[in-house]
Amino acid sequence: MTDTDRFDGRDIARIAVFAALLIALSIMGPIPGPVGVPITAQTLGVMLAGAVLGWRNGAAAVLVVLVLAAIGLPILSGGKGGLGVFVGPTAGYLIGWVAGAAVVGLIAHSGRRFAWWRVAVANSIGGILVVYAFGVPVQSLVMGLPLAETLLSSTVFLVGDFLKVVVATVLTVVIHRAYPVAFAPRRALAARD
Amino acid sequence: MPEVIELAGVGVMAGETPILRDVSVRLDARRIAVIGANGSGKSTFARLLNGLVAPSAGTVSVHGMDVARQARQVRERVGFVFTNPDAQILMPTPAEDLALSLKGRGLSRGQIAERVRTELARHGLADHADQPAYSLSGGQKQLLALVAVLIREPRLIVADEPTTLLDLGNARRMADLLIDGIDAQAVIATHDLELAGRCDVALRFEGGRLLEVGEPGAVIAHYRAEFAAR
Amino acid sequence: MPEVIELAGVGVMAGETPILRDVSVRLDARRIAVIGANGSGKSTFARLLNGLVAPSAGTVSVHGMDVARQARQVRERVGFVFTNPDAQILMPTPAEDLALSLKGRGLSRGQIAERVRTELARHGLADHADQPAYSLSGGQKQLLALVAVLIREPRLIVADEPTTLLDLGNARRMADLLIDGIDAQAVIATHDLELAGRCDVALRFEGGRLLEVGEPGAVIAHYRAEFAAR
Amino acid sequence: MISLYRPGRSPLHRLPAEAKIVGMAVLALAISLWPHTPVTATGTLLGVLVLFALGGFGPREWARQLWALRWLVVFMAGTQLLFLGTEPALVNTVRVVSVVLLAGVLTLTTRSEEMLDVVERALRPLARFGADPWRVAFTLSLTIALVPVIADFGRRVREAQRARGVRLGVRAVVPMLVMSLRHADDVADALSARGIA
Ligand SMILES: Nc1ncnc2c1ncn2[C@@H]1O[C@H](COP(=O)(O)OP(=O)(O)OP(=O)(O)O)[C@@H](O)[C@H]1O
Ligand SMILES: Nc1ncnc2c1ncn2[C@@H]1O[C@H](COP(=O)(O)OP(=O)(O)OP(=O)(O)O)[C@@H](O)[C@H]1O
Ligand SMILES: O=C(O)CCCC[C@@H]1SC[C@@H]2NC(=O)N[C@@H]21
Ligand SMILES: [Mg+2]
Ligand SMILES: [Mg+2]
Repeated sequence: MTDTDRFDGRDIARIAVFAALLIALSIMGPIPGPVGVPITAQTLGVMLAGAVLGWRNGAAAVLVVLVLAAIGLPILSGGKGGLGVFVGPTAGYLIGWVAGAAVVGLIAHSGRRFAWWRVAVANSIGGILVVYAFGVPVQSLVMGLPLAETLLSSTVFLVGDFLKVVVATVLTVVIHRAYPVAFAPRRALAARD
Repeated sequence: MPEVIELAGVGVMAGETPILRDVSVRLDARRIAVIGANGSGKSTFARLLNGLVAPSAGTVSVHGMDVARQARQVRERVGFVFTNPDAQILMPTPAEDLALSLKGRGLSRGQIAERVRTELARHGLADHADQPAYSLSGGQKQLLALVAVLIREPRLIVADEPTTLLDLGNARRMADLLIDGIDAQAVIATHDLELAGRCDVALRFEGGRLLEVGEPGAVIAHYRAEFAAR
Repeated sequence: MPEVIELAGVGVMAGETPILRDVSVRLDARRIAVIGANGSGKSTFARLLNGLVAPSAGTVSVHGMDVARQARQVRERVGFVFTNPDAQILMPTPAEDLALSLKGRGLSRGQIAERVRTELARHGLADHADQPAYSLSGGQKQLLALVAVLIREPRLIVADEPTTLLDLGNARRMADLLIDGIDAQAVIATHDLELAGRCDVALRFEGGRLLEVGEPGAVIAHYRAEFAAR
Repeated sequence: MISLYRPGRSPLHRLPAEAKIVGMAVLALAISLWPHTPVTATGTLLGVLVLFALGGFGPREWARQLWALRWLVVFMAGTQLLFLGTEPALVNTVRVVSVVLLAGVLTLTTRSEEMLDVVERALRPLARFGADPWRVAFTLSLTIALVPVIADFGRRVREAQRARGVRLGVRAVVPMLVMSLRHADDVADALSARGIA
């Protein structure tokens, strides 16, 4: 492994800060959203992590949250935590969050320039498609319910998830204006000092 | 309405521990300094004045309005400046941040934009109107935070350590603005004894109690003496 | 090794803009103050001394070691204290945070725990060893951050505005510790002119240039005069 | 940070974490793969409750844990009744609830610090592939140390909204995120100044 492949101090700091942010948002409780739908930090945070931090650090931040939940901290929505959530029907979604954040990051940061539509595509594919690609099969397996029916039953989340794509995209665009430094590629950052 | 701040038997609890005890005072001076050690209760006192902290005992009234019962009107009338401008600047750019302050006042977009430009220009921030706020210097941020409060034309400004992060020049400029540049009444909690000395009256807190109210020179001298004695 | 800090023709760029220009100085005093306006280059100068910022021109040597080429050894020898202790306290509790500083020194767990208790006790933090660090007071946090640096026994301490958030008493205590309580050489960038006045030598920066090096009383007087003139 | 761990001195509390994890995995697998009837499924649930008792947790805790799973139960039972019929619905729901509760026993009886050590030990074999177990463990504890700091940013943004008389809604995440990311840069400096990473 070359030196730049390692997570350096800047990566560690960003991963930890973003993971702490996801935890803080989930502890602070759902954010009241438009049309009265509360927005849980869950998939919204996954999308933001990938879109802001990029695929590596974004996925790592989400992974850190899951590991901390696994060791017994009540940091998932509704104060859930412990190993129980990793053997329940939603376990696949949790794994999907990590992959989802990575895919969001890959797509959102793929262009030469930042573009809102790319973030929207990234959030839809990474934040919904990928998450469900992991979540639905595992749910089907755990519940002993055929895939098609499982898919049908999980559509109850879909409206909320699309809403989150919109919110996450808007937030990412505003954050990009407010603090473009965050989106700079690693090499550019290293060159800064 | 008379511009009087009045606290009667005010206590504040944080859970089980009292952090402010039995504070009673009537203030009609224009420039009011609040001094005291770390943790003495300065910020808590300041935050009482616009209802960010609620008293567990007693009453707080500002310009004739009860802070607890007339929270809305009090907020309209009282502007608050925090120590750390990063927490107070809520929008990506200075222009947007000032526009935010003018929302919900029945102004048209054009009127808001107009007003924002005027205020930015008046405080020497015109060149930075659309630059990301994070990239302003410390002094500029502190100034922007204050302007975002002033633009709502409050009748009382409460500032919690407004000069801590500033150099001699910027601190002087901020102090000049707070002491001589604004029309409203001002309460300034600060460790900057030079700034405190320029006020009309000073309050000294210690361990959650209001120890002394009086002419700033004398109050500051007592405060210094206490530390020299240790 | 002689305890000398030496900069020769040092320049620092942030992208295209120079933020430090042609700084050359040789410092062998024990207590070195760095003063100047916001944005004058104080922090940048301080950060050069342990390689947090790399010069784009010239060389920086600390106690005979080149900061760029011997980065590791320099980091071992130079302790850095930031303004904001929250960013510097890296573990959930004071005891863990100090233990972190002792990592990788070939000490056993027991030895580390022993040493941590001693240091916490020495600085009056023994009662807070296992309390969440975020719940410490501002002064205690600042102190903990400094102890976490001192425990590594650096030969040079660089402190960037170590007293900004502190009251008269805590600031005095921190200043006493930095000026009289430690054995290592110290560089202190600060707006606190009382603290600067207690040093052996002062550097004054302006607009990225080193304007003056000399006896603190004189340097501070010039700095004040400059603002009075405006 | 508050953990879901409940202090105690039961045999389950004293068992090393690794043993509990392996035991739980084996049991969970067995429960999941066994072709259950309503009777065996109910038996399994009772068995798990006995484990709770072994950890020193009585009916109060059973109730609390089951209450936490109420949405899971409603969701599972609902969809299964709809698609599969009564008996599979009962069997599957009870089975899944049993496994989740089983994992819950482990969480209740094992300190987070101990679990953290397990994570670090489990990563050691991966050191050859460039993973640094210490760095991983450090990142985890750094995150724990940062949660109150970041939560405080949230509190300050909320207060600023109140003081300024404005409401940002979800947009409040933006200033909080900007402060957090800037804080990350300060933490990175501290990491490097303290010779840690
Ligand atoms: N929400 C809270 N929960 C618990 N304790 C609190 C809370 N808010 C303030 N305190 C405590 O109340 C005391 C007074 O705090 P306050 O912030 O008013 O002091 P201050 O004079 O502004 O200090 P500083 O100079 O450090 O800003 C402190 O001991 C502080 O720790
Ligand atoms: N990474 C960077 N990118 C761009 N500009 C920078 C960077 N770091 C510092 N600067 C600029 O360089 C100048 C010097 O900054 P520095 O932090 O050294 O000043 P300072 O004297 O410490 O100021 P203060 O008293 O406000 O702490 C400032 O104008 C600052 O905006
Ligand atoms: O907390 C858990 O136990 C995991 C919940 C999984 C939630 C999934 S992720 C995709 C879908 N969208 C949501 O908002 N929730 C579900
Ligand atoms: Mg205060
Ligand atoms: Mg500085």
